[in-house]
Amino acid sequence: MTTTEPLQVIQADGGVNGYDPQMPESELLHCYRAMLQVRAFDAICLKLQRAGRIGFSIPNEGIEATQVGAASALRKSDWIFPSYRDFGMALYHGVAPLEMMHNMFGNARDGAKGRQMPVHFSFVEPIRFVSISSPIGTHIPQAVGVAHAARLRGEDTVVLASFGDGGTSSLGFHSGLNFAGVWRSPVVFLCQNNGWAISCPTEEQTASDGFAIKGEAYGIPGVVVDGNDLLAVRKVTLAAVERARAGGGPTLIEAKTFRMGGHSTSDDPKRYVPAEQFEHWKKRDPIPRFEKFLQAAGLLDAAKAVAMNAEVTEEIAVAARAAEQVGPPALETIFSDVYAALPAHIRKQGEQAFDLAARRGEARSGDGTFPL
Amino acid sequence: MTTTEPLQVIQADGGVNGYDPQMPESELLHCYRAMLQVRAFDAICLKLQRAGRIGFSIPNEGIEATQVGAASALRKSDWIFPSYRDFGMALYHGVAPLEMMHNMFGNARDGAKGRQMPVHFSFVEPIRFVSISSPIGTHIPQAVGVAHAARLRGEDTVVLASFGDGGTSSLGFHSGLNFAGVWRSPVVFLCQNNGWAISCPTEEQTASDGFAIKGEAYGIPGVVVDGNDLLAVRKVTLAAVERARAGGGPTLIEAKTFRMGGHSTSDDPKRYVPAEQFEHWKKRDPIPRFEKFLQAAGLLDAAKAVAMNAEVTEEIAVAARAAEQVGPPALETIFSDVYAALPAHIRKQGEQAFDLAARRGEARSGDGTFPL
Amino acid sequence: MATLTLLQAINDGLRTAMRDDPSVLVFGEDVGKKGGVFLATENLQKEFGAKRCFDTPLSEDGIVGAAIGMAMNGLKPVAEIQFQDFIFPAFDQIVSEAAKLRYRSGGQYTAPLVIRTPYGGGIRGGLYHSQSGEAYFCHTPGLKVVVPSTPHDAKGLLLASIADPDPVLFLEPKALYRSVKGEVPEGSYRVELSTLREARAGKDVTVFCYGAMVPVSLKAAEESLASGIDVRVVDLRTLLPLDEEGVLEHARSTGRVVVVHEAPRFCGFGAEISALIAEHAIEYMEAPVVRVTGFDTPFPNTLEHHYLPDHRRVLDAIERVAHF
Amino acid sequence: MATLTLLQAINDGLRTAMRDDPSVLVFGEDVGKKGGVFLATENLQKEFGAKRCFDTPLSEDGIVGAAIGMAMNGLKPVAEIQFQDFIFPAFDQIVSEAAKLRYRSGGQYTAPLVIRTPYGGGIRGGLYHSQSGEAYFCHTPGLKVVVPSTPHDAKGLLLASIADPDPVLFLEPKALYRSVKGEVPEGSYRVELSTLREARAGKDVTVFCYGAMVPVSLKAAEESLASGIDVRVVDLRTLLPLDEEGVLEHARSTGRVVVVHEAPRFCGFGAEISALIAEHAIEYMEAPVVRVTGFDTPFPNTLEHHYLPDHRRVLDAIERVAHF
Ligand SMILES: Cc1ncc(C[n+]2csc(CCOP(=O)(O)OP(=O)(O)O)c2C)c(N)n1
Ligand SMILES: Cc1ncc(C[n+]2csc(CCOP(=O)(O)OP(=O)(O)O)c2C)c(N)n1
Ligand SMILES: [Mg+2]
Ligand SMILES: [Mg+2]
Repeated sequence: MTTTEPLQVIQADGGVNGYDPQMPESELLHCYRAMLQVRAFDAICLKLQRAGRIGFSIPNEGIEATQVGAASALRKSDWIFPSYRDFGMALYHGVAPLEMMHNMFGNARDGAKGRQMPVHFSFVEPIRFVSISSPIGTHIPQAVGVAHAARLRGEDTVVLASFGDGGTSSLGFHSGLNFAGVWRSPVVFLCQNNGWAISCPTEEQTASDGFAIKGEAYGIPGVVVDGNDLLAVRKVTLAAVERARAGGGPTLIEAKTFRMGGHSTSDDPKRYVPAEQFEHWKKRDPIPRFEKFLQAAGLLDAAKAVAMNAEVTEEIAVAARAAEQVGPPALETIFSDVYAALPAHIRKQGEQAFDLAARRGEARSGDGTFPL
Repeated sequence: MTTTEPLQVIQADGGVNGYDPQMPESELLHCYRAMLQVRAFDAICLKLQRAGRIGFSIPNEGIEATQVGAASALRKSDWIFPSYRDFGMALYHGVAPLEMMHNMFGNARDGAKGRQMPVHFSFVEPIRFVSISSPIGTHIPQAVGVAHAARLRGEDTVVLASFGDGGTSSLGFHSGLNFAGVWRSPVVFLCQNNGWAISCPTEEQTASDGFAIKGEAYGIPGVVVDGNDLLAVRKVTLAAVERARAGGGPTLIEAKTFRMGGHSTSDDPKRYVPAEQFEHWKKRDPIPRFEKFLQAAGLLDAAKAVAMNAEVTEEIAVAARAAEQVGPPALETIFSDVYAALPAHIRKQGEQAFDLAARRGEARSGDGTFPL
Repeated sequence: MATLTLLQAINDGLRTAMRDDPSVLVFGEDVGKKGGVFLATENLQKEFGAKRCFDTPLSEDGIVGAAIGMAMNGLKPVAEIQFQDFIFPAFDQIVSEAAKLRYRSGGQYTAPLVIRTPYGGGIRGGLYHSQSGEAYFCHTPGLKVVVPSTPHDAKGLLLASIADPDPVLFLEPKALYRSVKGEVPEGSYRVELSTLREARAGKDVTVFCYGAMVPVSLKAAEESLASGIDVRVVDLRTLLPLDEEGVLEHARSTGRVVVVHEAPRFCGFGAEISALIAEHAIEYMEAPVVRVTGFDTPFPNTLEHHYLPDHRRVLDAIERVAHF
Repeated sequence: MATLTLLQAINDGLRTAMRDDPSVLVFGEDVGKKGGVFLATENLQKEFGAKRCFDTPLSEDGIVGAAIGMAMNGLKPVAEIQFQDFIFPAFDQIVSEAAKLRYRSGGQYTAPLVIRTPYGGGIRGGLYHSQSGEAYFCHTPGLKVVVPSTPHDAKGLLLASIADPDPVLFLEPKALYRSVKGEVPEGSYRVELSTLREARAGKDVTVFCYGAMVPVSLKAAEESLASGIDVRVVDLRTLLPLDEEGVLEHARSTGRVVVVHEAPRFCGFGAEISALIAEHAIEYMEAPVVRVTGFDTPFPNTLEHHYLPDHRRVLDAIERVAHF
């Protein structure tokens, strides 16, 4: 029931041996563009972080094909429960880079109201990209709950839950996959095996023979795919999504890929990742690989690629500049959204905080009275 | 790496096809005796509970061969992390029924000082039978920790961790097996698949193809055995123990068996277990099955069986009467053993409790002053 | 109006909610065919089918995690945790997730679920079938914590909890499941959350309590009449968000306060009541604020009657603050 | 004596313990080659090898569960939880198991382990890299909870915790990791658990605090001199078991008390201090017992400087109780 050889579609020369990705050309280019966006977003965030203008970011270099390929298998009515290293899925589905930059700066326009660390996005439109949580694995049984609810209501929604190799050791992985197996929930579990959980290599994470096989413990088929091959990732995800939508139950996908950067902008991977690994995977960069396919298919040439890259980079740079101009969230955002309605004790604490800020001259115009 | 057909040794006619259990005759009879003890202990506890003389008990009928067969594979220097449905392991290793009865009555001689519910035994002699905890699964990573410590010290101790089919859904199962796989710890995991977790059948517990296969998720070999066949259980456990002792790492054993009684004396299984299941398993009772083997091997006859049964029943009945005579633990046992030394705030609470008991005339002689 | 036990009132509350709203689901370990180990969910599977009342695998983390997802996606999950002692595997889901989802998503996602669980001593359950863990949860902004003490409130608070837009931990005092009876209206009604109940009027001393300590406190109040002390008993009912102003008004009006709970004293819920008073009503106090609680030890088995506060311990405290 | 940061003092403490006692092990996520995400375990794997300092899978439940087993079997595990916010998957192992093992086994089995974890705000970590969860643990009999605030104490309390026969949760104020420096003796020494430290003498008001709130309180104390208020600052250091008598003596001697912590107020640790005073020293109080705490909300990110108590908020409270 479990595959062990990673599925590949795109060959060294960009050929696909006649495989039909079942996507219009514009879609294929859209995937390419989304990968470029991820990389540009990353690069700009790294610079912003190094310049001390944002506090933190999460590099995605090397993982773009997994994110975008998997996202491309979903409809807008489906749900994504992402990890913090998944925002290519949001970009693919059309979340504006500006929305994301608001989060990176934790500013007043951030959907999460500046409450979360950067990269902890939450979107409901154009697809449900569920509020990212730092604790690893907690989102997995939640994804199953969403899927089960959809099924009980007779909807054909599919839920994608994404996590890392490290995430498979979490409680949520165990309970989530077990419940999904018993309930035959319409969920696709995407394990992004990028070789490392911060500084811990997979052999410190588990003695299992890869990650796809972990599905056996839950009666869930496991599929291994080359995570740097966008079409392969799309293919297995689409199959899993269709199976789920048709009532066939969950699938566990292991996408074998590699984190070319550090765990985060606070991390120096050279301290622990052997240099050979970077060299090995550098040659397997998912973006040039997909470029080759597009070129072989006659959809892209060098000039178009350069232009598209320049365009997305500019869009993101503009977004960063715009987001940086937006001020911090209002003081009352500390106190709202704890509950649907504001309880008296929190209101009182808010009033005191506002008083103090006013005395200190830190209250901003418009904050005149505590508004909640 | 995982077996799927349950290993059996004892045939319908009591023959073993030339299999050598590698046990002296006295050992084989000792196993038989231990199974009789479990059943007698159970029967007496059920009566005591129905008469309101103890509060609670856990039936083991049907599981005796799993408990005793597995225990017989261990040395006295090994450790057992039992579930609450495992006390045959303690009896096999020579824990006196009287010690256990003290616990059933929660009296002053109970090793756990009357703090735990009945059946939550704790023994350090003659084998480490680790204090049973009610929360399911928490003991599994602890067992791995004990094993890892032994290995780090270069000792050849093996640890047996036992749990039910329901226990495989717990957090501790996931973390424990995963750590044991990575550390190649000398642990034997014994999953007693008795078909039910209270009222939940295994198909509500997991969609996996049995429980042994769950080892795959952790790089741990899984073995399935007929849990009602003492020699088969002993055989697979011995192999797993020897492998662990030799540094070969952990094994997951699934013993297929059946809980002939309720979950506990508070439970009526007829409310949810289909009658056919009782009938099916009744015919597979592990005690007559082992009797047949002993008879075929010329080690037992009907008279000897009756005598032995009478003897163990009498021993346990005597133990019950003796334990019932012992009074409750002293008041100060509420306050001791929270920490190695008694902190001031707990001492003060103890003093107040003693004052109150004294004023009520509830303090017992010898309790004259709060002694801690 | 029927006269029901607290357990029957909860069962009735669940049934009422399920009848009124098809999106209400009940699940947990053994809640289906068996109807729960205490029978709180008896006959629900029979009436509403296995799609609306069902057993789960033995994983509290999964139960609460899945409930959060269902709640996010428009259902009204009412999850049962078999004993409060076994809720800790779900602690992360409750404290890190359910309680923080609305906040961290800027209100984009919410998790209006109810977690029901029996808590407290009185059944000779020892360390792991007797605990009162309310303080662990009351320190968690975003969560609501409700504890009924009468059949009427049990049903009305449960229905209010199910209707509530926030995650609610509903703690059921198992000692009262079958030992208290009372009139319970038929059909749907709600007891508003975050409101106190004056269980007994009195002017000399206020006893704050909840759950199984309410009857204990009432008995102590009755007995203190003999010493001429007129005791008010206030059932807190909702511990979080607490009606702090209500608590302070009662405290100020009698100037003498006793707080009673089963849980260990240190950092227990009672500390918050004392602290509120020490901060906002100390000038009205004519006596120390005395806590009567479980001991700062795990919960014992054989000697649980010494561990659990009884009316005599409460009475001692009442007399101490009355005669200070 | 070397001058070390608090982080270096902890690293030094671990090294000292590992040198002195071969049964001491250090493990957790990323503690090996990387030396921990804050570098508290830097170079330990290099010096002591991968058998004594090693990485684990990403499972706090497994880390603590295995640590309990190792402790039962004669080793001295010092487990790291990467952030206190991520300790909740291990809550069951800590609260149900480590804390209760000695009691439930009648002393036959014990779990003398140490769990180190960075806690608190100040690094723009948002909801999940900033929390102060001490109250969750202080309500747990059987556990010890220690919080250092100076490099000297960090090392001495850590060594005492490792030597302790009971399970200890060692909370490290990450905001102080690199921001405070101090003299730290070389080699082994212990700061006795359950002892308070008068961080500043004063006779008008006592401020009780711990961890990162100690320097904040000291600064407020300095500034209140300007208004002629002489403030005593008491660093609690061990929250459980707390030196209750010591707390009460300080409270009685100044008659005015402020309690400061980062964690949310409701059912926070400060409530216990207030409650102790309300029960045992109310007649000495000349003012309300005022708590200065984090708000009863999750921990925000951009606005964390408003959330975290600073010296000005403490100063406000000092003035309020001084002039009551
Ligand atoms: C419960 C929990 N423990 C620890 C952490 C700290 N942490 C953040 S990311 C991470 C590694 C995750 O590795 P993996 O799942 O492989 O994802 P990747 O970063 O490689 O994408 C750790 C340990 C956490 N966020 N949550
Ligand atoms: C964490 C936890 N959740 C729930 C329970 C209540 N409970 C006690 S035994 C049990 C069923 C266990 O079934 P299984 O593991 O198959 O063991 P068996 O009783 O069949 O031997 C449950 C749900 C518990 N003890 N711990
Ligand atoms: Mg990874
Ligand atoms: Mg079972």
